[in-house]
Amino acid sequence: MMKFLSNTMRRSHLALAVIATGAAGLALMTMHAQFSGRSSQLAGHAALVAELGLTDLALFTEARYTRHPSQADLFTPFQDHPLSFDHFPSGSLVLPQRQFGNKDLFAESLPQ
Amino acid sequence: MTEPNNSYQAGLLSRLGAAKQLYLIDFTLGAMKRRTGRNVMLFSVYLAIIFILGSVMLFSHAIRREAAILLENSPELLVQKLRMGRHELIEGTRLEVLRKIRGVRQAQGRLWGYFYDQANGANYTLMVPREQSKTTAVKPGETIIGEGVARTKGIKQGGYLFLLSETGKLMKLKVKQVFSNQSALTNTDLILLSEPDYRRFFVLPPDLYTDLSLTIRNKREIDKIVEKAAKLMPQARFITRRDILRTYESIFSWREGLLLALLGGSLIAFTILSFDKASGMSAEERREIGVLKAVGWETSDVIAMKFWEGALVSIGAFVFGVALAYAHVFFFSAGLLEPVLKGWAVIYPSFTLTPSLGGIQLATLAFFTIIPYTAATIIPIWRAATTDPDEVMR
Amino acid sequence: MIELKKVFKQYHEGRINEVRALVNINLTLKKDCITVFKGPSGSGKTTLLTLIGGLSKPSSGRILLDGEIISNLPEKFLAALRREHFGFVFQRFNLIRGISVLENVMLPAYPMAPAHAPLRQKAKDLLERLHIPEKADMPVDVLSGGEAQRVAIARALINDPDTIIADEPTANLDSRLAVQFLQIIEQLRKDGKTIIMTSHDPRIWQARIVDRVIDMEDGHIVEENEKVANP
Amino acid sequence: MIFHTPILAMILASVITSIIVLWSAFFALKVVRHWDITSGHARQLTLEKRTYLVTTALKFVLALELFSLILFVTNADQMAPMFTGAMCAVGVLNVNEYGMPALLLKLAVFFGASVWLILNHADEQGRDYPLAKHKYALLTILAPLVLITSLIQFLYFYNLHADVITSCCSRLFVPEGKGLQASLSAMDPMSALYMLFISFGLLVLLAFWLRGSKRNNRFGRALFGPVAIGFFTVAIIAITSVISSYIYEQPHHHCPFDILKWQYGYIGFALYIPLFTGTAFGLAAGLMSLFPTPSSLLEAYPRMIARNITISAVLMTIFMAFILLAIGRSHLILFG
Repeated sequence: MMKFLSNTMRRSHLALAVIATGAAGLALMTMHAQFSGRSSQLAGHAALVAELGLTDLALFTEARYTRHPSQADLFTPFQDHPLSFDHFPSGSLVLPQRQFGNKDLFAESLPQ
Repeated sequence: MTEPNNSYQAGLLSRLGAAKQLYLIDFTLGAMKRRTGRNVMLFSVYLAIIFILGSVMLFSHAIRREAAILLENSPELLVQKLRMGRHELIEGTRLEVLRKIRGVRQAQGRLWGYFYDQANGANYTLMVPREQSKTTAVKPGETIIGEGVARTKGIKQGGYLFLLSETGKLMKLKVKQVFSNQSALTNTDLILLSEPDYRRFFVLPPDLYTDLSLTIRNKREIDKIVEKAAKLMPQARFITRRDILRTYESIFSWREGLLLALLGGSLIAFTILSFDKASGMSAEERREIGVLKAVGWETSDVIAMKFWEGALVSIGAFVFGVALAYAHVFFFSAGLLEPVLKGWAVIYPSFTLTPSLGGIQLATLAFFTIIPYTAATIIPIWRAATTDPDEVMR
Repeated sequence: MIELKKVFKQYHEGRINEVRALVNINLTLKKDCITVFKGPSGSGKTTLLTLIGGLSKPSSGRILLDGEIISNLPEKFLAALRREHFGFVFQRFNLIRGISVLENVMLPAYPMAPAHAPLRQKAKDLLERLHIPEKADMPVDVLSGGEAQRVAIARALINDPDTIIADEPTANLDSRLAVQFLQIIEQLRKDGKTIIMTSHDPRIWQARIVDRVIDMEDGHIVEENEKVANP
Repeated sequence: MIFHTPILAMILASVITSIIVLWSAFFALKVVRHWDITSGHARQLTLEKRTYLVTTALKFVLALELFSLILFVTNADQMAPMFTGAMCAVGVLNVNEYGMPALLLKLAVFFGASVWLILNHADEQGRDYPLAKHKYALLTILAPLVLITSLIQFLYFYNLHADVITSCCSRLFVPEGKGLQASLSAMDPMSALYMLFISFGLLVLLAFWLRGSKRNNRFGRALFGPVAIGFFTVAIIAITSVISSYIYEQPHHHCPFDILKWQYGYIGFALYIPLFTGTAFGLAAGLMSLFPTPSSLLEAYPRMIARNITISAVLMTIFMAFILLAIGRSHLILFG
């Protein structure tokens, strides 16, 4: 099949056809993303969050400050050991909550 | 000697025209067939890098977007009591103080906390649904659980959930409903209890709450209300919905940046690889370019031809790399990234993200992969293209 | 008509390995005739060919093509000039692997991007004229010495140049193929092409169809014998 | 500093661009000093060979700068929710004082690079690189511009902090305000529209007059450059003050960046691409006519300038067509 293709069809047409289909695939994906972005599934989930008043994603359930990063106070990671920033693997991926609400208890200690 | 046969107007059109580029691509693909081994290796490395980078970026962007949409419905203002810098339960009497502030539509206490299950080492979030909730209302002795709880405890709707309370007594709850996978991202480890059950389980006096949540009439007045409340309760901590959203925005962009910085190393290695591949010119290739120039190709034609070699590999790897990354993140819910995210947690939500792919992400991914690659090959391509035509006669 | 005036060519100028390839060449090559440069290897005849064909520039002196100086043209115009006026046949043929025989013949026309189908047909006709049409779509590795040269000749003719430049064309050919080569050259001369060749093969510079033989040694033109107009 | 991937991508791109342009500038200095077309000397040959590298590098830089400009604006637009008070790209650009200068410098680099490439294309037609000295002198000006742009863009990203209160369209594009944006929208819609059509008429008139006139009046052609820039500024003012209101169908929404969004059918691109390229060709024509006609391009050179002027005029006409389309399609009635 390839022998036939490369003889009659110019190589450049073949290559550009492959790239065109690829680009069409990308465009299709973008449309697919655009379309499913408005699916009802998300709306149902959002209604649940509103009803229960949930505040955080349940991604890292190892410890309080990784399960509810927006609620946990700045000290929680230190409670085990003053210097232990935190020792759970996901802690390396979660930036400690810097804003800590509007009143910065330790404004001067926060890195500017 | 006549002017070169293409007059100025035609010269411009044909020289820039697509027809010429097609011929150059014909030649490039033919010439590339000879060095398939090297090209296939470069293509697969390129594809792998775009796949990994693409997966990280698509996952992070999708989850950030989903978090923003979902948490847009989180409580407008939360009040937490702090003692010695630690989170403390708050008295219900504070509610009257807060209700007096102008602009506060409603204030109510919230009861939620954690429960460590010795049996499987999982952490569950126990919560009491608010009065106004209808679909999630729970009568005493009943419970609604997240899919993660059902999965780790192996119970289904209608079954019974047993929790060992601190007092040593076992609490038995009938599972009224299990939340579906669609909402796993926020409630996979959730266990809803009625208020009496919750207070009995944690032995809580009736008037203590975990924190207080306020609904505000006019969004723009939140800062004003927080100021007033702070005067009334100097020691409390106030978390607005904006804080929650900004927390997640910075968490995910920080993490994405961290992962990209880590991947930066592999990017640099890849650029060096492409630089080496492009400049590794065998004698045969050099002679071949000499032949092209001898039979009438200009230096700019040779540069264009060599450019097409890089472009075809780049575009091909980019298109298929992104397609694979898209499928990986949105159809296989980023399975490869799970160990990184899961860490030591027992419960990890089995969720499917709403697909999201925008022009900015594609452009950013291209900037990280195609741009360094092309930049790295400019000098080698030029050096190849300026071989002297008479070398072919030596 | 090509003129060379006081042309010098050195390689690696000013360095210890400086080589003076050509010294004070003054030469005029008329149209519609077959000229052969003969001489031992290293006599500069190949370098002279690269200068005439616009493949390289002289260190000093001037080269004119139909009265116009071409020796200081930017490379872009030199390439355009090569496309239009010269067809090259190299000693080792220099066909390109990876693309088919037909594509090798079409190659010199790529920069001008003519319509694809007529170009393919033109290349097929050329292969037909040189009696190797059946190998059009094959890779070049399958060609024998003689066939490879004929493909190289077809490639040199694709842009209808008025001059064919051949460097040691018969070096890798046996006598039967050399005779065939001379027949092709004679036919090209009848078609009005100017032929310029280098060779140290007596079968070439003693051939009756050759109009002019120029003897070279150590970068100089030694002596020249102009044949009386051949029959 | 916000650790945001598109930002990292743009910084990487600006680093690559700066390195390439810096190197090309050093080469340009060498050319300006040693360029002598007549000598067959080895150094002249290497210089000639190097010109190909510089041209290829700058074509790459121009393409990269164009994408970086688009990514800069669309990313700013997407980051709006992160800043209190920012509704669109303008708000994000005003988070610190480097935002707007970064955008304007990036525009300048885009124009500089495209003018250089048009000049280079003209030079390639000549038999003896007639414009070599001029185009490499221009390069030595372009290089510092690119470096400053990269620096300002980095400073802008570096000082980008999440919780900064910024002011956006509704407060900025209000005529009474101060600063660049305010003056942009200070023009009342009616006179902005008149200004637009008048300057367009002037541009097309000049183009026709120059095409028609047999005499090679260099002054007239040189004038076309400033006229193109003038039209560009008037067009941006018109888009900000009146055309955007038509597109958004709200009299108070003046943001010139939101029109790039898909909600408005990407009409922003349909407007900006012809406008930008048209201005680039106009500028190139103006600059080219400043240089004396090179001997080797005696009749080709004036023809090239004329051609650039025509292309510029045609592109501006396409731009105006889309302007009329935007006004026609909109249900907003601003006057009468």
